[in-house]
Amino acid sequence: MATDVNKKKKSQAAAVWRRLKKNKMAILGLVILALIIFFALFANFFFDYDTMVIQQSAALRLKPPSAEHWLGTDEVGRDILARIVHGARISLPVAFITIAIATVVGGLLGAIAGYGSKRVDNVIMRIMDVFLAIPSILLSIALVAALGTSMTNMVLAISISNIPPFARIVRSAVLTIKNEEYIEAARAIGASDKRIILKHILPNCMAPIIVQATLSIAGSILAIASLSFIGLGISPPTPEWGSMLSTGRQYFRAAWWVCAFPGLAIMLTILSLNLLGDGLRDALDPKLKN
Amino acid sequence: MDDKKKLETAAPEGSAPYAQAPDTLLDIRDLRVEYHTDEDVVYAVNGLDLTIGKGESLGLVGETGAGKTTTALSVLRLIADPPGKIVDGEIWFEGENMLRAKPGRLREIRGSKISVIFQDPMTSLNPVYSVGDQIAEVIHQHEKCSREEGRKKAGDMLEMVGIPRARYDEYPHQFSGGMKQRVVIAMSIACSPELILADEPTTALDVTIQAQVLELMSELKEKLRTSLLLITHDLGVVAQVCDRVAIMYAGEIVESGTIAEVFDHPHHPYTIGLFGSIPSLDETAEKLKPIRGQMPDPTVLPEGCAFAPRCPYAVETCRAQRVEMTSAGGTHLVRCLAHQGVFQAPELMEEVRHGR
Amino acid sequence: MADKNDVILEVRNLKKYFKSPTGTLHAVDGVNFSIRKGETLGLVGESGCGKSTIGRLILGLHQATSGEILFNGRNICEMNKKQLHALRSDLQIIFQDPFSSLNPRMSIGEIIGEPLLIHNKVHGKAELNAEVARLMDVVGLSARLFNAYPHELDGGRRQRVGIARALSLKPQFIVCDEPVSSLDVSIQAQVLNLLKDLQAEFGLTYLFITHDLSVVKFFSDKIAVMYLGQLVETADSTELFQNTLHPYSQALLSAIPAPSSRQKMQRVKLIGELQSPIDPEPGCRFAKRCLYAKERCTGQDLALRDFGKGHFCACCQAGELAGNPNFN
Amino acid sequence: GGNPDAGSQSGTSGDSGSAVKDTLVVAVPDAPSYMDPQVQAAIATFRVTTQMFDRLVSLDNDMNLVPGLAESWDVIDDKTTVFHLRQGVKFHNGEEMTSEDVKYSLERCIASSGVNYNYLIIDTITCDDDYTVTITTKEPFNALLPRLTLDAASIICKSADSSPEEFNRHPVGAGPYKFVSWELGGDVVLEAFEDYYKGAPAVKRVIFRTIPEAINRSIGLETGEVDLAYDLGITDLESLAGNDKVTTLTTPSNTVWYLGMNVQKAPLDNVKVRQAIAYALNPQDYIDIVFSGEATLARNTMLPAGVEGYAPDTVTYDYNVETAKALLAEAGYPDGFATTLWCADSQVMRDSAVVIQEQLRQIGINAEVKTMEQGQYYSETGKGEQDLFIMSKTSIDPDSMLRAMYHTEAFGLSGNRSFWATPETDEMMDKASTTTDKAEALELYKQIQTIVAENVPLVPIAIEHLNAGMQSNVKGFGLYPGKSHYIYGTYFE
Amino acid sequence: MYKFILKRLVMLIPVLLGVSFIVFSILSFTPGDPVEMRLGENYSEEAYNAMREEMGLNDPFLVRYVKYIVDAVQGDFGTSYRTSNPVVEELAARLPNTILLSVVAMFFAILVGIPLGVISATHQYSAVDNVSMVGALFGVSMPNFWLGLMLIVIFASGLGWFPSSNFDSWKSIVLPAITLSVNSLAMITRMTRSSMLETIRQDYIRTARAKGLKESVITIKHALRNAMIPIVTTVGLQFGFSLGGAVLVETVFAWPGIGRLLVECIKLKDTPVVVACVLVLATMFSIINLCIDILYAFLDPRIRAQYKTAKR
Ligand SMILES: Nc1ncnc2c1ncn2[C@@H]1O[C@H](COP(=O)(O)OP(=O)(O)OP(=O)(O)O)[C@@H](O)[C@H]1O
Ligand SMILES: Nc1ncnc2c1ncn2[C@@H]1O[C@H](COP(=O)(O)OP(=O)(O)OP(=O)(O)O)[C@@H](O)[C@H]1O
Ligand SMILES: [Mg+2]
Ligand SMILES: [Mg+2]
Repeated sequence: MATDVNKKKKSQAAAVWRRLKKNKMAILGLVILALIIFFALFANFFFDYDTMVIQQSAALRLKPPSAEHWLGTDEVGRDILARIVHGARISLPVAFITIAIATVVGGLLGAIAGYGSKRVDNVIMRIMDVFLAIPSILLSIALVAALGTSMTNMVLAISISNIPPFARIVRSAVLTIKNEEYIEAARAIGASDKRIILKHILPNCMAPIIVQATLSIAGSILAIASLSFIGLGISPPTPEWGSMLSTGRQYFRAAWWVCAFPGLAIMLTILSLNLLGDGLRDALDPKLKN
Repeated sequence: MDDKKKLETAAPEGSAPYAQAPDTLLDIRDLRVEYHTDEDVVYAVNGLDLTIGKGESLGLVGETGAGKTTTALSVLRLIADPPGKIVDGEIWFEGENMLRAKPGRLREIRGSKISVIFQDPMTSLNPVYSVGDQIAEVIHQHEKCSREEGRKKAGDMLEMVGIPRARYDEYPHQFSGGMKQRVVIAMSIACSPELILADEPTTALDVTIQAQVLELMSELKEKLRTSLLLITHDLGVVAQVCDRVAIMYAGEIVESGTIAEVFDHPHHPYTIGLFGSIPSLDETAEKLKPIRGQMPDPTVLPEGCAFAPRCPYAVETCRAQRVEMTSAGGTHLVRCLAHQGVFQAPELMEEVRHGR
Repeated sequence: MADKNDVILEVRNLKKYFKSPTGTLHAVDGVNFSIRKGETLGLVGESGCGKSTIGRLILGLHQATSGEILFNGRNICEMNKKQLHALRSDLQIIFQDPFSSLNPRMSIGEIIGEPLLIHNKVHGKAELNAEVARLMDVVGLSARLFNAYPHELDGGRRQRVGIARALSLKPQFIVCDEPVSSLDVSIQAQVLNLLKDLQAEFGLTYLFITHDLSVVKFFSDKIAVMYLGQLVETADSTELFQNTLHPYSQALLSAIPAPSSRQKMQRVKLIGELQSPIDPEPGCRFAKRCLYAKERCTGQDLALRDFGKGHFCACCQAGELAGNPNFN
Repeated sequence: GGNPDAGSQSGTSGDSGSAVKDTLVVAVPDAPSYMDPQVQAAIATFRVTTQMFDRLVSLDNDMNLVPGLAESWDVIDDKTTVFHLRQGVKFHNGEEMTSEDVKYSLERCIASSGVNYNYLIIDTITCDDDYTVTITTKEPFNALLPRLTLDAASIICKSADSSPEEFNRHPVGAGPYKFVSWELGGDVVLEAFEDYYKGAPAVKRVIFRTIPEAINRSIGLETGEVDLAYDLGITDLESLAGNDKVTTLTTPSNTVWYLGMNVQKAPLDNVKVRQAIAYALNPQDYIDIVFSGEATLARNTMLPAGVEGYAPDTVTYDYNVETAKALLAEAGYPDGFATTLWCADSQVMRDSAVVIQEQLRQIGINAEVKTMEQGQYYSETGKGEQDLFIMSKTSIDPDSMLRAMYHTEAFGLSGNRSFWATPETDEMMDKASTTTDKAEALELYKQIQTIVAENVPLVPIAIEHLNAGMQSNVKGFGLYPGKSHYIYGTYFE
Repeated sequence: MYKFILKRLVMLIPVLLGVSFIVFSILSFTPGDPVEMRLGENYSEEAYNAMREEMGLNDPFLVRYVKYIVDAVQGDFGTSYRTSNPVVEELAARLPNTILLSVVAMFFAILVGIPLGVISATHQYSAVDNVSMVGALFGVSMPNFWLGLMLIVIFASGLGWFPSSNFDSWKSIVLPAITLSVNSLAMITRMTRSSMLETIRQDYIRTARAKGLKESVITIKHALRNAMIPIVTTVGLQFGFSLGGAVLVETVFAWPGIGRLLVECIKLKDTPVVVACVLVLATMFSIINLCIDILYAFLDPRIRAQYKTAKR
């Protein structure tokens, strides 16, 4: 608007942040996520790994929540809160790494498919179709079960199953942006293809990529938990939310807290990412907002 | 809710500041509409007065964002709420205040007594139903008739606007822009309304098609004797189709009168600027005489005359006080202090006298 | 015709076809025209008749199917990447939509300065900023908008940014693809005045694409009327308005509603609507909508015929129709 | 097999009125893969097939040897045994069982690679007449009878075995229940065999239903949708104890859990290291955590308490971190070392791994847990890739247990995954299994147990308990320590 | 249209070949040996070799793959390494259960999700809207295996209203279906809402209102029909997810479906069963997508027209 120029100058990112700030739910998500990350970062400060996370005690088995153990203890007498806090140190980095990989690889494939020739597009997208035809959780399960359970394999499996959706989204974003008039304008002033992709196309398809990434991190956390739940997770005694749930479930009736809290932790994390993702979607694309 | 009382006690003939024809069909008084967005309040319409007589066609002209569409939508209370809100005013139609009508009554009026033609024919038809059915729908809504009768009547309407009946079952995407707009027109006249609100009905169309559609509308107007509120920003269109014209700026009418009155001797500096901005086909000017500056930000409207910041003749007084409409002879009304003699603007007067 | 040395751009038998699922789309189908230095050629026609495609072809943004575009005597259609790149400094374009033609992620300063960077016209940031500031001043943008983003600007200012970007390389020739049709009348007048001033100041040549005949008359020295990928009439602008030869031009002119209380529209009726440019039949493309169409109008393609005074028309009945009571 | 004295019970209380249920729904944790007991040694299969097939001899729930399809037997010499078959025994298809069926069944068992490892000792099987069968072994062997009680030695109807696929789909035996239907992954339905030679079973229909989650089996019991459930969660047992509609049973099994150490790998090749590990383990804590206290201490022998030759505490390693550390230091590892601890992906194994990992950590041994799928686990550990590993072994006779764990011939897949053996112990084992002198055999077994306990190629930790829960109106059911419990004898009240 | 369907079905062939190839290679080139899995705890070398030969595992990878595909095309998907049963029988026993579960869950999700989304959109910012959106957020965020456990404890163990595992009555499907449907339900609700919000801002809705139509007619006839395309897309995607999600839910509820079988078989390297299973799932998923595309054509004449032109 004409008079806007009198106001403080704002970059695009600042404008997004300003819109995001208005969205109470998104901020709630951000706060929860920040807290989770904070506790994950400083987990060792709150709960010593050796003495609180993996130290067992037959005497402390399955104690209900109390002043000492806020969320109770598990089947080998470890503090559940400590394990949940330390569990975030697994779930979050793994999720972030998988999505980083998927974003880069999928984004690159998508960009090549979208900007490249029809044949390249066809080849890439048909391969993606094949992967998309297998439910992603099954693909992860198959890969992990086949490769063996380890952190690396889990990262690999979840990354692979996340690549096709990214490729698809980036491709369609590139395809739309490719036809924008400002791309033509850039070509008219003699910009090279490289410059067009880097300076004009990519910055403009960041919005769907960021949104997809945020929501995929949520999906990835769920996938990690799911894999652990069916016994394909990270090896013990590493605290991992899904495996806590999985081992806890046989004691579930006698000791509800062993399952309830890890599940809540997963849910809260996913919830915060979803809130943030929704908020980012609205903030990045004001059109979608009413 | 103190305006409630006002609305109830106000008589339809009320005390408008201007003479009002006895056969007034639509009378809008002091209409105020706001849009409340997350960040700001947009003052879209600010105390707008407007009348349309029976069988009369009025052109409402103004630039983007002047509040034209908002005005038209307010008549049928079609403003999206949220974010839109009609905060004040009265809209009298055949002795009824539309702003106080019950939802049921409103629905009876919509489409049968007052109908609308929207700006963009590409989007104002529902893409998933056949055009014929969409016309028949409005007929079934307001008239008791069988399926066959409805179908027949809708077919008649199509033919009336020059589309063969055979295309009844086709879908909007199979029609060109001009044809779609004709379908919308057919829909709007299907129940023989007394008033048609046409919101930029030809802006989205090509010149030759635009001419066809305008011609069709003029024809229908003659034939059906309906009143027409034609919204546009094209002064040419108004000149060709309308009896009277009202110039709108920043949510209010700044000048109104018959075509001859306004077009031959525009009074308001804004109107004069508008005429100066359009290249003429008749004379070859080296330069145009555009109005400087832009439309005001509708969230922070100027205190006094909204046009003052852009007006070459404006003086301090203009920025200080709200200006009322005053007569400039005949039915010609203008909202300008210079014309009320509050201050002297000899160059303006010269321009006015010179006319076009 | 005009002195050959004066001609900056000449288009010869230019064709551009697109493949579509339903057939071949003849977007531009054998177009010839030339523009002299410092002149403005107005190109008018209905939506989809191929105006923008011609503009893009001239800029080398599309590869022509056949034909030649001679710019200062060199054929653009046969240029390689490097030559095209160099050509950008002489040949620029202003787009119709000031909203979608500016990258929303770049600030005004970056947008205007980008061509300078790409073509290494400036050395150092200071020089770049100074040049951008100068350009902004030329088009009447206030300097404080340097760091603003396009979405913070209104249409008129955005279009000025587009103009500044086009001017930055100091081109000789600018294609204006409907630069004012999305603007309000008062803003439109401001931008038109600006373009005229710039032409006077820098001796620019314009190809001015529009569908608004009153604008084109005001702005152009010569006018070319286009219908379904072909030119149907070209003439000096006053000549065209006074002595319209082609029934389509006639219809176009008559369709303009005059903003006057005295002059009522006398529309020349056209039958039906614009046809599809996909696999058109040979013969006069306009015949199907033409009131005067005769048998001989169809069957064979028509070329522009010279009617003197630089007036060309592609109607086989051109000149004969003058007596027709409906005509003029 | 069958509970030898169950027949009379079912006879008296089986039909006390029409109101009494006669369908028993049994919840089992794993789906059977086969209906043929001679394909694979899988407990999920045996739990069903044991109801359909009888063996020549059986063990009752108290591990006593009782006659089965063989009424009696004569041990001719240390290699030859003659079995006298019961006459008039009918297969489910109405045919009478003869010595031909027995010969056929046992030969079929020996030919089946999945189950034959216990029977390769058998040399010949001959039919002397319709009701007499003679079995000779390649070497003198005194544990033949217990081997013949195993489910793999089930007697099947020869004429019904037209092809393995066909037999798997329509198994025919002479057991108390006959096959009705098998929904893959779902219910197995069995029906009472009225002509069963010990008398018709009281429960007329048995449905085995796979419910993998222990918690779901308990809930099924509570809601009354299953009548009998095997292998309940131990914590659930406690809560079920308070429910008077449900009764629970527990009994020690013949399954011993141990921590294996691959002695071919450093530093586990050092006996001091192994002993240090033995001292570092706290079996009671292990039992408390892994089995919620519901298990018996193994007391340094791999033989379960009920089995002949059981010699506990020949050498003791009482939990002592200090001793363990000292031994480690002696062995040259004062700061401990890093190693791997392998386990298969089952609840008990995973839990065990976690507990042992933690206990070892106390003496500075850092064991990384490697979990893998069961089949893979068995084969990989058979190849000797592992360092430490957790495993269990079930046995009903000393020979099969000790031979599998400590004999050179059992290296790798056959059971000796620690790869520890000495010619001396090998010889002792061979001698013990061939001697006919029971006292001598027992003495040899005791000596063997002492030697292996000193060398600790593996640390026996706990003897698992078996459990089951049932509706209170289900009577007559007992737990068989070999895990494949008999339904015959069970009745509704 | 038929041509379009045919074309899509033909396109399915390379996808299925790709899927089978991927799964086949995953199972072949990773550690683990189906023979070992089958032989269990104790076995001999000879037994191993004999079984390997019997299972045809001595051929090179490509030969095995081609053999499998050639047989599969003729309807023979081999026999399970695990149980020696024909794979077709293994699937036939479980597939209906999974389909039943997924269909019931999706049905529930659609029947509840769409109306809820519509109401939320038409009553934006109302209490109903807020409640259902918060609910939907939780629904999206909830791990379904965890929800399953919660439901078991509350409704099966606590209240005893529904059984907790596979039993015969209709009641037994209630908990698993709800568990499986929660994510989809939430997604559908959210998508319906946002799609409806988008549609009710369209000009033709204003046109419909200007005709004097009732709000309910406008909402259902004019808005919902146009909003259906993204909703239907979501439903299709969710169907795919629910087929995947069934793996976990089937584990929690002991539902004898294909998902549980698949997990078991992957672990046991039962390649014939796994490949067949995944092929079946991929085919189902693709066919659902095809149905969705056909549904698009029913919903939107513009898409119908595209299919028609594609035909030529
Ligand atoms: N839904 C809305 N939310 C917020 N602001 C709105 C909304 N609709 C209109 N406005 C604002 O109200 C003012 C008047 O809008 P309106 O559409 O009535 O103008 P108009 O004269 O019809 O313009 P145009 O010629 O572009 O159609 C504008 O400033 C516009 O930005
Ligand atoms: N890249 C393209 N691929 C396929 N068809 C195209 C392409 N660009 C243009 N066309 C087609 O070519 C024809 C001419 O298009 P063009 O944009 O030149 O028309 P125009 O006269 O500029 O119309 P408008 O006034 O709407 O801008 C149209 O039918 C258009 O659909
Ligand atoms: Mg408007
Ligand atoms: Mg164009």
